[in-house]
Amino acid sequence: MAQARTIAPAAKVDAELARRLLSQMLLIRRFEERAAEMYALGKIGGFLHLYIGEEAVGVGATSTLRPDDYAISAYREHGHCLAKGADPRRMMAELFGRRDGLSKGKGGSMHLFDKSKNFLGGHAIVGAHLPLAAGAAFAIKYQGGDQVVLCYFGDGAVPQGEFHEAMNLAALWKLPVVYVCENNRYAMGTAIHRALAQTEIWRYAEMYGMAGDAVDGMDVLAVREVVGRAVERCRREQAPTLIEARTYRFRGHSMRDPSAAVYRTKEEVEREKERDPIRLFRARCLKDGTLTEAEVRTIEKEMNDLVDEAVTFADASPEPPLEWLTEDVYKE
Amino acid sequence: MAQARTIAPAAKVDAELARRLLSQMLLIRRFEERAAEMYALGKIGGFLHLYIGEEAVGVGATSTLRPDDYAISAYREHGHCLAKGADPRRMMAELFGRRDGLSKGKGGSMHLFDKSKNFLGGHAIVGAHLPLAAGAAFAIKYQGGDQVVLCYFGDGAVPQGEFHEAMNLAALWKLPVVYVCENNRYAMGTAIHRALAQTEIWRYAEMYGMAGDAVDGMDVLAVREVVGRAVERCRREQAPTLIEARTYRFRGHSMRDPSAAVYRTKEEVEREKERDPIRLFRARCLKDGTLTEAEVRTIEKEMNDLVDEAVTFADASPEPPLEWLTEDVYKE
Amino acid sequence: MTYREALNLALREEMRRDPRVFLIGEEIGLYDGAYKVTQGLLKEFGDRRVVDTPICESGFTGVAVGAAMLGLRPVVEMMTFNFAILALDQIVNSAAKLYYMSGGQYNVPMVIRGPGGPAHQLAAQHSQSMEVYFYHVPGLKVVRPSTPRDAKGLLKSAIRDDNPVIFIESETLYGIKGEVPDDPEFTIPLGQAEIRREGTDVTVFAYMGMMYRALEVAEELAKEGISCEVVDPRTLRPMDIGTMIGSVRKTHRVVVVEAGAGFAGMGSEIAAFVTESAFDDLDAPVERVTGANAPMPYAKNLEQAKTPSKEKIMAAIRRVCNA
Amino acid sequence: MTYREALNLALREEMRRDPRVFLIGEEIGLYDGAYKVTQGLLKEFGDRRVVDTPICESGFTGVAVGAAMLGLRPVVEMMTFNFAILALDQIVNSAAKLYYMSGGQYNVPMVIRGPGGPAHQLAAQHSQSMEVYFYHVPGLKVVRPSTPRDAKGLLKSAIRDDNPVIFIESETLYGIKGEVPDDPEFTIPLGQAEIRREGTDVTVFAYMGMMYRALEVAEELAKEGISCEVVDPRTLRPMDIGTMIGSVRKTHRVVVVEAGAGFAGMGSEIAAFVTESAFDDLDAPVERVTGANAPMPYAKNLEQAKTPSKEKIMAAIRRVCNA
Ligand SMILES: Cc1ncc(C[n+]2csc(CCOP(=O)(O)OP(=O)(O)O)c2C)c(N)n1
Ligand SMILES: Cc1ncc(C[n+]2csc(CCOP(=O)(O)OP(=O)(O)O)c2C)c(N)n1
Ligand SMILES: [Mg+2]
Ligand SMILES: [Mg+2]
Repeated sequence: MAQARTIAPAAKVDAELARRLLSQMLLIRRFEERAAEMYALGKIGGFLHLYIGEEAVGVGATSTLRPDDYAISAYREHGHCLAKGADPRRMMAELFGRRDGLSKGKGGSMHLFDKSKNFLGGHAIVGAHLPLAAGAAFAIKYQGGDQVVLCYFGDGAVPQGEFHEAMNLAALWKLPVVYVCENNRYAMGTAIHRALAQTEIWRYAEMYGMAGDAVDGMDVLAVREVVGRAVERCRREQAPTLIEARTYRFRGHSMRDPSAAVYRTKEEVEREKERDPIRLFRARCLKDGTLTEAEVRTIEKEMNDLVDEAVTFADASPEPPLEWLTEDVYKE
Repeated sequence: MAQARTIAPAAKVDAELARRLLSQMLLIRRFEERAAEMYALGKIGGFLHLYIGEEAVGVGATSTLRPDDYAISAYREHGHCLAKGADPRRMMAELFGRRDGLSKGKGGSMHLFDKSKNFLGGHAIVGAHLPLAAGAAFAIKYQGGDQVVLCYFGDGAVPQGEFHEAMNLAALWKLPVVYVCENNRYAMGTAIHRALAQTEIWRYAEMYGMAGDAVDGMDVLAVREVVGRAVERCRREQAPTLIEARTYRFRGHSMRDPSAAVYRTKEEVEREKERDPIRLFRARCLKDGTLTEAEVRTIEKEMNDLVDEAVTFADASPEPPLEWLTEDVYKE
Repeated sequence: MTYREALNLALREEMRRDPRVFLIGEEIGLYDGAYKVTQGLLKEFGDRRVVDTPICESGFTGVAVGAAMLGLRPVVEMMTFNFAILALDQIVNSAAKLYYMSGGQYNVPMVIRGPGGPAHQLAAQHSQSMEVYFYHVPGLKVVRPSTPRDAKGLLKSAIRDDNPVIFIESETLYGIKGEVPDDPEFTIPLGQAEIRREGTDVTVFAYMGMMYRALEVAEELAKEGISCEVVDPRTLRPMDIGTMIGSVRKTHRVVVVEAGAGFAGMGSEIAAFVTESAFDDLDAPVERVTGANAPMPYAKNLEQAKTPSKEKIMAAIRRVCNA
Repeated sequence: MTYREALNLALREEMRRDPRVFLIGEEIGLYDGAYKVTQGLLKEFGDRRVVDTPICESGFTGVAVGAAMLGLRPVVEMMTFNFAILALDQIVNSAAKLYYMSGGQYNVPMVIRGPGGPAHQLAAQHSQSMEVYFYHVPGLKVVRPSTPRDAKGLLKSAIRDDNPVIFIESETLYGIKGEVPDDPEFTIPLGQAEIRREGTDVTVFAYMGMMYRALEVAEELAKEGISCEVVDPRTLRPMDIGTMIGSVRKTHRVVVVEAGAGFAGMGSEIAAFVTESAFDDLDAPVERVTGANAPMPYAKNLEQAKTPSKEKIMAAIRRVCNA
C-alpha cells in the first residue's frame, strides 16, 4: 500500500523553481483572501469556494505541465486556473461578473475558462468533468499529440457513478490523463468515511489496472514529484494515473459555510493549519538557504500588488451589456 | 485470487433437491424454447432475451432463498422469475401481452413482476436496478427483517456508473443484498475485455470491502454453494456480497440477434454448449445414482406439460381491454 | 412561520405520524440540510430515518425507489433540483413507470423535494427551472408551492400520496413568511389551483417567485383601473384545469408568466389548453411572458434580465387588455 | 435508398470530408450498429474513428463533449434514445451550456443521434418520445427527420453545425425508402420546415410516423372535399415559425399531431405560438391530437391505442373544419 509521499526536507531545490512555486501559491492565497473580502462587500455573488490550504496541489501539479497541456477542474478552481497561467485581472473581473471577465461575466467563480491557456474550466456538477477530461485526452490521442490532461476533482466525486465510468474508459482506452483527487476529507459536511466504503482513494486505481499513488498534498515538492512522474509516463505511454493528494481546506465549503462547522472541530482545523503548505514551503526555503527573507518579502509584495491590480481592474470593468444575455447560446 | 468454484462431482446430492433443481432448469429451458417458437409465430413481440444456457445460475441461486426473500433482475429474467416461483401460465400470458399476464399484459418479457412471490421485476435500463436492489435491502434493514435481496445483472452493467454507486452504498450501509453478476462474457456484441479494464468482476468487491467470489455458473451445485454461503452471511451479518457467476448464453442476445454472430465464432458457441448446465447436472445425477433415467424422463414430461399448459393458457387469455391503457398510471 | 419552517414542520409531522416515512439525501442529517430545511430532524428521529448519503444522485434515488417498492415512503432531498437530472432515469424509468409496467402490483410512494428555479448568481448549472423535465411524464405528479401555507399543506399531501411526487421549492422563497395552520391534519390536496387575487379584466397564471411578481404588478395596475386575477396552479401535474378555465371564462384575457425559458415550457401547455378549452371566451390570444431562451448567466444585471421583469409582465397585460 | 442507408451515407460522406468527425457509441463498430445504421463504417474508417464503447452513456457522452472542446466533431450514437436520459446531465449541463458559460470560448460541435419514439412492443422503458427532454433547452438544436432525404440532408448539416445537435431517428422508419440525392454536398439547413402536401382548408403539423399518418388521412379527406396541408417541422429547435405561420395564415385552421404523451409536449408549444402569432387568422382553436397520457404498454392492442389513430386525427380535422 502506497504511503503519502513526503520529500525529505534535506533535498535542496533550485531557487528559480522555489521562487515560481512560492509565487504561485502566494498569488492564489492572496487572490482568494481578497475575493473573500469582495464577497463580503457584495462585489462577488453566488457561491464562492476557496482553495485556501490546498494551494500546494494545484501549484505542484501544474508545475509539471507544458503550456500546451490541458487542465480541467470542478468549481473550486481558482487555484488551478491561476496556476495554469490565467490573468488574475480577468479572473477577478469574472468573479465580479464584469465584461472583461474570462467568461465575459457569464460564468462566475464556478465556471472559469481560459482557452488561451488550455484551461478547460470550471464545472459545477460533481463528477461531470471526469469524462470530459477523458474526452480531451481522447482528442489528444486521436490527433496524435503528446499533450497530457490534468483533471482535478474532490473526494466527494468518488461515490458518483461518473468517477467509475471515467476511470474505466481512461484505463481501457489508455488515455493520456492524470486524475488528481484533492482529498480534503470532506465533501461539504460529509466526512469521507461517511461517503465511501473504500477511503483510500488512490487504491481505486488498482481496480482499473491503472497506476495509482498517494501524496502529501501539503508538500508542493512531493506533489510535483508524484504528479511529474505520472505526467511523464502519461506522455510517454499514454497511460492514465490516479493520484490522491491529501490535503485540507482551511475555510468552509463555500463562503456560506463557517470554516469550523458541526462536521469538524475547531481543533482539527487549527491542527491542520499547522500544515499550511505555504508556511511550510517558505520555512523550508529559508532554512536551506534557497531563498532569503528579503526575496520572500519581495515575492509577497509582488503578489499582493498583482492582486490589488486585479481588484482595481475588476472594479473598473463595466457590467456586461444586456444584449449579451442571449449571445453565445449558439455559435453561428 | 478466487477461482471459479466447481463442486467435486463425487459429492452426492439429496434426491429431493436434485429433482427440484433439475425440474426448474428444465422448466426454464422448455419455457423459453416454446417462447422462441411463439415469437417466430408472432404471438410474442418486442424484444425476447433468452436465458438458455444460464439456467444453473438462477436456479442454483434461488434455491438458497426463503420464499419471503426478494429477487430482482434485468430484462433477461424469465429464469429468475420462474425460479422464484411465478406461475408459468401467467408468465407466458404476459409474453403474449394478454389480460392474465403477470403485469396484465402491460410489461411484456422485459418487465415481469410477481409481488406475490417477492419478485421485484424485470428492468430494462442496464444498471438501473442495482440501486433498486440496494433500496429493497435498505427497507428490509429499516423494518428489522432478516430477508435477503438477490440481484442479478449482466457483465454489461459493470461499466455503468450505477454499478459503482450501488456497490458503494451497499457496502457503506451494510445492506442485506447479494449481487450476482451473470458474466456470459458478452454485452450484446461486446466482449468483456472490450468493455472493462478489469475483467475479473468479483474482484471489484475487494475495492468496496465487500465479500466477493467467482463461481462456475454452469454448475448448479457450485452456484448453490457459493450463493448459499453469501445469503447466509447476508442474513446473519447484513453484509453484502458480489458474486461473479461465469456462464454463457447459447442463443443470440435477443431473438433479433443470431446466436453466433460476428462477435463470436460458431466453434466457441459449440464448445460452450458442451458445458450445458442441464446436460451436466442430469448426467451427474444419473451417474451417481441420485436420479434414475425413468425419473428424469418423468420430470422432463412434467415440465413439458407445464409449458404446454402455459401456452394454452396464454393463447386463451383475451387481449387487455382498451380502458387499461390509461389505468395503473397513478394509484388512487 | 417561514416557508423553510413550514417544510420542516410538514416533514416532522409526517415522520411522527407514519413510521414508514424516512428522509434521504446529501447533508440532510449532521449538516441539518444545505438550506436547513431538515434542521433538527436527525436529532429527533435518528440516523435510521434521516439518512445522509454520499454524492450519487442516481444511486440514492434508486435506493429510495427500491425501498418504496417494499412499502416505505421515502422523501428524497435533492440538494438542489439541478442535480435531479443525474437521477432522471430512476425517476422517469423506474419511479414513474413501475406501477404501470407491473400492471398495478408495485406502486412507488415517494417524494423528491428540494429547491429549484432561478437562484442568486449561481449561473447556468445551478440556476435552472427544472420542472420541465418532469411535468410531461405520465406517472409523476409535480408540485411548485409558492407560500409557506402551501409548502406545508402540499408537502404533507405529497408524502401521503401513493405515487412519486416531484416537489420543487425555491431558494429564493425559503425565507418568506406567512400564516401556516399548525393542525397536524391540515393538508392541501394535490391538483388544486389557488386564486391569489380576484380580478375581472385579465387572468394571470404564475407560480413561485413569478406569482409574487404578478401580484405586485396587479397592485400597480389596479391603480390604472385594470383588475387582474392572479391564479397559482400550485400543482403542475395534475393541473387544476377546472379552476383555471373558470377564471378565464370570467376575465376573457390571459397572461402566463414563467421564470424558465419560454420555448416549450409550462406556459406553452397552459396557453394551449386554455385556448383549446375557452377559445370562444378569449378576447385576445394568450400571452406568455417567459424567461429568456438562454442559460442563466452569472452577472447580476444579466441574471435580472433573464427572468420576466415587472415591466414586461405589465406590458403584456396591457397588450391583452387593449386587444 | 432506405432511411437507414441515407443515414449511413451521410455519416460516410462526412467522415470522408472531415477527419475530425468520428463516431462513438455502443455496438456501432464490430456489430455494425444495433440497427445497422453504421454498417461498414468500421471497415472503412477503422477503430480510431469508429469507437465501440462499454455501456456507460454518461461516460461516453462526456468523452465526446471533452473531445469536442478540443475541436473534434463527435457523432454519438445512442443505441436508442431512451438511454440518452442517463447522459442528460452531460447533454444539458455540459454540451448545451459550455459555449455560454465560457463566454464564447468553447463551443461543442457534436451530434447525438439514434432512434427514438414509439417502437414495436418494446414497452414503457424502450418506447418513448424523448425529444421533450431536449427541445426546451437553450444551447441544443433538435432534429426529427421523417424521410430518407431529410435523414441524409439534415444529418450532414447537424455534423457540420458548431453546436450540439440532438438528432432523433425512428426504429419504425429505418426501412422506408425514398429518393436521396447522392451529391456529397447536398445538405438541408437546420431550422426549415417542409410542406409535405399542399392544401387550403386546414394545416396539419406532424413529424416522423405521425407525418405519414397525417398524409394518409389527408388523402382520405380529400375525397370528402377537405383539403389538408401537411407541414413537417423537421427541426424542432430552432423551429421554422415563418413557414409554419405562413401555412396557418393560408388555411386558418390547425391540427397538431404528436405521438408522445400530450401534456406539455411539442404540440403544446406549436399550439401556443400559432395562436399567439396568428390569433386573428384562426377560425377555430388549434386542436392537438396526441399520444395517451400513459407510459407505453406492451400489449399490441394497447400499444396501438397509445398513439393517435387515423380516426382520431380525422375526427380532429373534421372538428376544426366545421368549427
Ligand atoms: C451532482 C452534484 N451533487 C451535489 C452538488 C452540491 N455540491 C457542491 S460541492 C459538493 C461537495 C463536493 O465535495 P468534494 O468533491 O470533496 O470537493 P471539495 O468541495 O471538498 O473541494 C456538493 C455536495 C453538486 N454540485 N453536484
Ligand atoms: C442503459 C442502457 N444502455 C443500453 C441498453 C441496450 N442494451 C440492452 S441489453 C444490452 C447488453 C447488456 O449486456 P449484459 O449486461 O452483459 O447482459 P446480457 O444481455 O449478457 O445478459 C444493451 C447494450 C440498455 N438496455 N440500457
Ligand atoms: Mg472534499
Ligand atoms: Mg452479458
